[in-house]
Amino acid sequence: MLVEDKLVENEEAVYLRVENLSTKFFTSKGIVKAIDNLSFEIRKGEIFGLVGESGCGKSVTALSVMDLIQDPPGRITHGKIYIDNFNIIGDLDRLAKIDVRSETDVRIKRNKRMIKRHNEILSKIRGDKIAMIFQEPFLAMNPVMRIGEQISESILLHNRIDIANSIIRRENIDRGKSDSFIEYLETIKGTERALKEINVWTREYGVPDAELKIIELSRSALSINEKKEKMYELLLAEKRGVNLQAVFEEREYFKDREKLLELNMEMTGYEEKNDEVNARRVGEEIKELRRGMTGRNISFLLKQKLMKKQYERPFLQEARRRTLELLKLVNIAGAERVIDSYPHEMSGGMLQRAMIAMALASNPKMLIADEPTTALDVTTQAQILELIKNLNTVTDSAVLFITHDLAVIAEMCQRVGVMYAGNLVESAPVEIIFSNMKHPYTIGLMASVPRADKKRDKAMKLESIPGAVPNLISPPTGCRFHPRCKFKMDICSEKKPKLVEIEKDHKVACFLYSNEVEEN
Amino acid sequence: MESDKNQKNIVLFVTNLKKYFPITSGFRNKGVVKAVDGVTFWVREGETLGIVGETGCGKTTLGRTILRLIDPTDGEIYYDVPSDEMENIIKLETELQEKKERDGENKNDTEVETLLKELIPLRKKYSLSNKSNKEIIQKRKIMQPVFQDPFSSLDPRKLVKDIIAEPMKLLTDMSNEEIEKRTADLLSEIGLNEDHMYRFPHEFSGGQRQRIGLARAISIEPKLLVLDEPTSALDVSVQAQILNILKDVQERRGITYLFISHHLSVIRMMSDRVAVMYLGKIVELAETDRLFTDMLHPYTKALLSAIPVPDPKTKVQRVVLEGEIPSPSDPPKGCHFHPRCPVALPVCGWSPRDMSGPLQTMFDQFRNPELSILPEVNEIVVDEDGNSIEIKFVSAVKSSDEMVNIINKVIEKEQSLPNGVKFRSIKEIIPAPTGDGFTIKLIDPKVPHLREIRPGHFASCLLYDAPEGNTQPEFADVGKQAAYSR
Amino acid sequence: MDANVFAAKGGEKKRNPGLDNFITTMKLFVKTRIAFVGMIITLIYFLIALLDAVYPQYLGVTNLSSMLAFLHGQSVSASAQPIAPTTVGGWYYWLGTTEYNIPIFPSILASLKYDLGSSLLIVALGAATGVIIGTIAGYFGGLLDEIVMRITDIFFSIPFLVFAIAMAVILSRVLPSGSSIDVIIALTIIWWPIYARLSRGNALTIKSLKFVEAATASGSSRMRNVFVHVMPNVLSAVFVQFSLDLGSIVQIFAGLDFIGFHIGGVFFPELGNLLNIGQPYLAQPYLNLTTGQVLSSTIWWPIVIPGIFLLIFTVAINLMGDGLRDVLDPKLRR
Amino acid sequence: MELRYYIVRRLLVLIPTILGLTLLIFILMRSLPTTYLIAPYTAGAKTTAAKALDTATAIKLLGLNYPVPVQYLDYLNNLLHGNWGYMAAGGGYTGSVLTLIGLYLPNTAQLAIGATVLSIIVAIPLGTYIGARPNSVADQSGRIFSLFGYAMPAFWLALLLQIIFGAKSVGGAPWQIFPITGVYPESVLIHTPAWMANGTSYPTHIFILDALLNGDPSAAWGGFMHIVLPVLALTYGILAGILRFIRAGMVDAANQEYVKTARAKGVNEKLVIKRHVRRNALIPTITVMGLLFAGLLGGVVLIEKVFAYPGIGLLTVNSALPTLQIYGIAGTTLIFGLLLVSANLVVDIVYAFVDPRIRY
Repeated sequence: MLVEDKLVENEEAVYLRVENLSTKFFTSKGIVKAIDNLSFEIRKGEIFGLVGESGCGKSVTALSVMDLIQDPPGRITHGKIYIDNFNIIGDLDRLAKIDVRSETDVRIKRNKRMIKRHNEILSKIRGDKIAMIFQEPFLAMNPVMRIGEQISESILLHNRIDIANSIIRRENIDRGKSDSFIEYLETIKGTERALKEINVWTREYGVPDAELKIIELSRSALSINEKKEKMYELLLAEKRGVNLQAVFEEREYFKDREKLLELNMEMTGYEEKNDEVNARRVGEEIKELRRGMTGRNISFLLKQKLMKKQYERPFLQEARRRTLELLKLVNIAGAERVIDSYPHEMSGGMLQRAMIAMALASNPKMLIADEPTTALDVTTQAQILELIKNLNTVTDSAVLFITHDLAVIAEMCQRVGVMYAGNLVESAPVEIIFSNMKHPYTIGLMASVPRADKKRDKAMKLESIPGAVPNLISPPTGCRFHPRCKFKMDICSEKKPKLVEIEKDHKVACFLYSNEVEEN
Repeated sequence: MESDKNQKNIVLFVTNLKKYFPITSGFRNKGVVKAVDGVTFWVREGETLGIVGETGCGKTTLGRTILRLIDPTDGEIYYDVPSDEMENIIKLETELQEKKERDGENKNDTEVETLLKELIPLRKKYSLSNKSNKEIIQKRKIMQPVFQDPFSSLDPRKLVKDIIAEPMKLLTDMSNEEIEKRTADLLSEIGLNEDHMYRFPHEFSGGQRQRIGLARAISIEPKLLVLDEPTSALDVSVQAQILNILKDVQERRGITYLFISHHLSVIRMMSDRVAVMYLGKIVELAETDRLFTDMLHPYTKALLSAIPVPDPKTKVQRVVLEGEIPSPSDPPKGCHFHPRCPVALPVCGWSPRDMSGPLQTMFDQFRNPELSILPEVNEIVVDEDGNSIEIKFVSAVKSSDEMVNIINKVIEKEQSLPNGVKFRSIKEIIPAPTGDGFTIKLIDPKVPHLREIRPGHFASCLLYDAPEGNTQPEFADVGKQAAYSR
Repeated sequence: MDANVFAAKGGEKKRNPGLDNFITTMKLFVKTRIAFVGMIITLIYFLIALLDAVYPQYLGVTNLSSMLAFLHGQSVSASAQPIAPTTVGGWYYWLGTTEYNIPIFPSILASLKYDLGSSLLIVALGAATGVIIGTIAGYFGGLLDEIVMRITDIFFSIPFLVFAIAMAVILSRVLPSGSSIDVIIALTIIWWPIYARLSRGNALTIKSLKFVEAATASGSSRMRNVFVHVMPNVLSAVFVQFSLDLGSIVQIFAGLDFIGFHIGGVFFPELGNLLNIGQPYLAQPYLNLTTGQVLSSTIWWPIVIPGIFLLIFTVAINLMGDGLRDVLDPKLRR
Repeated sequence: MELRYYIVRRLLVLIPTILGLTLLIFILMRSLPTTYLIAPYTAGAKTTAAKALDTATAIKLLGLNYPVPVQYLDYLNNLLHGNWGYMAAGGGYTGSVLTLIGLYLPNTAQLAIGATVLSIIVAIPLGTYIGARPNSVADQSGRIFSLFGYAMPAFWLALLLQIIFGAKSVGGAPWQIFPITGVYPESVLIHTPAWMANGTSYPTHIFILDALLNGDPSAAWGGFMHIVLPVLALTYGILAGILRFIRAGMVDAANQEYVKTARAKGVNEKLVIKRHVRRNALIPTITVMGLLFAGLLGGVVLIEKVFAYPGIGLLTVNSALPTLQIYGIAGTTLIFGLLLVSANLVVDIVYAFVDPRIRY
């Protein structure tokens, strides 16, 4: 998919849009303005790179996009984050009133009920629509839980209805369905398509273990009727005598929960537009649905409490099978052994793959990678970068790739944003960033990177940016880069430059190129 | 070994250096970690030798052993030896080593004997490896370390003034005023000012702390600096500042650098010559640009091809290695890199434990149906020392010869497959007397040694050991597929 | 305090760095209010102990002998029953009396110097020996470390109080002196392993830090490393444990005295001793001697009041200890 | 290594510690003047008036004139053969130290195990609840509660409980129903039932159990009433200790990276706490159980003195004061040491079971 096509696509192709995002940390030494009025967007299937030195706020951006900021000490104070056109942080003032008396004395009045609802909605979106992988694999995996357990947990969070359906279909399978499938198979000419069909069909009817046998059967020279006979026998063998009633109840319960989530999201949308009338109407619907739910699912909830093990078994088996599939997808060697081992028994590279598998558990449309290869060796890093690129093309999920290494950016990303001290100073397609960069900081950064591909010249010195990364409790006034900038003008220390599009999809925030000022 | 006149004399010569760490769990120790496993190289005055390798390759241990912060298990470290003595030592030591390597088994003692007789007194006089702490302290004056983590390399309880002054106080007889004056000059040389003297380390940023660590190291005018990942913990812009300072200091003072890092871009920028290490051994050593464009060892090729390049237009033709780095406590036989090497030879070190997996898959009846007529495989016994693998069937075979033929045919088939080289290391098949299985004997692996393949370009790989009779090394073209020869 | 904030302050010239470090610690410490309150109360206790030890007559009740003389002044015969706390008859009786009409308030004040004094001595001696042994064992490792670990294992395998009783009772028969010295020695012998193990653990982590290796490379001998680089960094953790231990030692010291060690004799002014004297009375009702009317079902004050003073001290010193731990915790320092 | 190897290795490490323990006690004993060592044989449990030995023969009998190492081996041999020494006259106890320990250990075990189990049952749910809500009202009160528990001496708390809840001879309040001394209810003291002899109940020496076994529920209830106050006094200390460490464990675990990963997966708050934070928080708490149990055993000695509760704690106190029964002291110190060492072993095994990083 050429870069040009992507630019042309219309609005709804944007999967993540961040508008004027500000995140602050209230510490005993003062308020750290980690992110200051940040706006960017990522299109479907695109790998967007965010690069900058430590303390520039790129990791805080990653956490803010999924609202994982730990409160206390930090909070998102301003802005909107649209994931798949739904603003996940809704109306910030309803969540918590922040009363800033002085740099070190801040009072936060939190609305417990609203925050609980907000977290409920987010726990459905996180992992399902957007997932994240972290930098230190050994710290990011729970040391006392097996790898398989942690991945199954992620699967079971968002795919219960899907699993329940496949179990119910498998148990209720009858002769008609299997015969019609065999006839359908006969009509397909290409083996490639046949394999694909069988794969989809076995997934849908929850009999994936029989896939190999079915392929063999379809290739065998038996007559149609014999094939039908054998096929039905195969399917009967797959049945596991699951308590259907229980699975049915579970599915209903989770369907209600799904409906509840949609209503909640709708209500947040209305509240944001402070359209009180609709908000109250949806509020009523929610109350009434909740009353209905307790009535309908009381037997299920009771049984689930008492016979937890027996209820969970069919789901756990299915989750385990999907976990093995995921581990093979990220080509981990010896998946059977890895699924039952603990994080400390594996190497950094393998653990990072397991984390990627965990992130892909419920096929999210967007993946945030926060410096995934910084802690790895060069050869392992190459393998992981290769993996992420392949997964992006295979699953067509967008990637927000965060790193401090310009070389990795050139290797991986299609569009790039350069951050400095909480601001986005430049963003453009990757070729333009490396060939025709505009912002002084990007130029300085590019020049201070030692090159492994250039001929060595003993006397040659790296052009280095003087000074150090500023402290964000009392950031420099105006453009935050002015104390270290060679091209500093007077206006730079008074006003803050606006991020302006000077060329096709090439934005810069610097008074050298436009004198638009950003007011907040 | 070219030793023409215009070259500066050799300051540091390390030969056959080994450092093994015992693994102790409870009371009995279970084997040894071979962190540094026989390393030989030398460094000329004012030169920067880069040492690069991935985690666990032993580069940090090598640095600490040379600085004698830890005691070496074997091998010699010659440092700051008068140039004529040094020439003689290098000649003798390399001759001794070649003698030992060539005729490993039938070591004719007489030659080795004479060499040793000459070397023992020299070693006692100059080599640092078995010197007591007191004697080593004299040498500390002229070799100093610079460490990676800015936050743990300065004592949090001491003032910057005392931190920088410590080496001067202990190793020189300068008066306090002289020390204070020198500390002030050093601080301005590294870009800080005098008031910083009265501060605690926690009041400085990472970059400033590395400068203080550098000031401490160069305070006593050392001839050699061992820099262990000096800029890995720093941001790109701060790293550029530190690297520039390091270059200025080298130009001004002519200090020799041993620059250890896993960042290949930093290595290429800083070093005159580069040594690549893998699992405790130097696999390749050459002049920097020659190594980056004309590498000989397959691992170097894979390592350099794995580096991402900060230029989207360069499409790197990547050699992606499978598997993980083996654990240094139990390295593979022969050449340590053979299990992952894309161009391995049968003689490279294939041992029974590498073969048990592939043999298992060989008997898979989907893969080789012709083997299904043999009885089912009951057990595969690996005998590492005997260099053989015994395969036992569930029941006896009708005729042993027929079994051997079938197996030989299958092995030929396996050998033709892409990574079938393992099967080419099989010497012979011996049917078991009881007829219910057979033993596979492997050819004895050879151990590669660091050879000067081209002037100034060393590599330790059996491809270049001119295998019997075949003068033109099979894989000579690895150098030509230069990744970056644009 | 970040570097460029410092630059903005224009870096004053010579000033006493140690003092500056102490001021920042105090500033941080004051911020945690309850810890500060804890410190104030602890200081008051030590002040009283000091005053009484230095100017015994000032508080009216001097040491042991004068206390008895004071009693002799009064009729020392076994009084009918302890008098409840009253405001009658001067401040001596504000907190009532215990057996033999010994006034509780002055005896508590007099006993602080023995309780605090001896526990300070025990913890200081224990810490000194423990830190030296532990740091050296941790830094040099090998056989020495193994031996120290085995010895501390053995000391840790006996519960504190049981070990204290055994040591005290045997030492009192072995050592000639006989008086309270043997309990102090017994507790010191028990206490040093705690500091040995604490400083060994810290020494192990500090030994691996690079500045110790840099010191070795600068020519500093291993022994110098221990005292110049490793020990100062171990002391911050030890200091926190020191303040917490003061609280526990006072409890054990009072406990030993309570079960009847009578370290300084029956009338020795020590909190545990006061509790021991008061114990029989808690089951007796408090009667109005003339009318025989039951005023309260139990004579509680000889037990409760000395106990409260002990409790306040241990709570205060624990608050101070926790506050110090947060302040001295390196992560917070940065 | 497998859990089995780990346990075997822990047992092997135990042997030098136990040997060291006996050596330490032996050194303490032998540093005493010999008069104390021979006291039982000259005037005490091992003699009748006729057989009282004079000093010289007693020393030869006990082998005190052999070289010290031989004496140590002799001491070990005696320990293994059940001869832990005898009580001297005038100590209120007679007979061999081991039989006395055998009689009184169950009572002490009753107290110690009761307090430990009670504190674990209360502390773990309470600790996790508090740990999950840092700086909430529950957290503040929890911290004050555990601060006082940590700072309050156990014996003084026992005295307080006696004052507040103890049965008073006259004019007691309605809730003051608990007896403040001894183990046995009056009914048993007036006429000793068949299953009682020389001061303890049979067959298990645990009074409440024996009363139930022998079908006397009212006596069992009386026995239970006797142990309520001592167990409460002991529990507060160890409960405060566990609470303090669980809370610290929870707060520390909540800041770890894998909690952020869990939230990023979409796990809701309740499950994050239950599945991820609590599991990792319990691990450091288990390591500290050994230390807290040591404090508990120390407290038992004082509690038994306050409640005149006939356990090995009271035996220790009465062997130390007023007159020194050296074999009593040596025996009780050894049994307390063995109790603590086995408790530490149990803690190690539970720790290896809970934290997989130890086993593999």
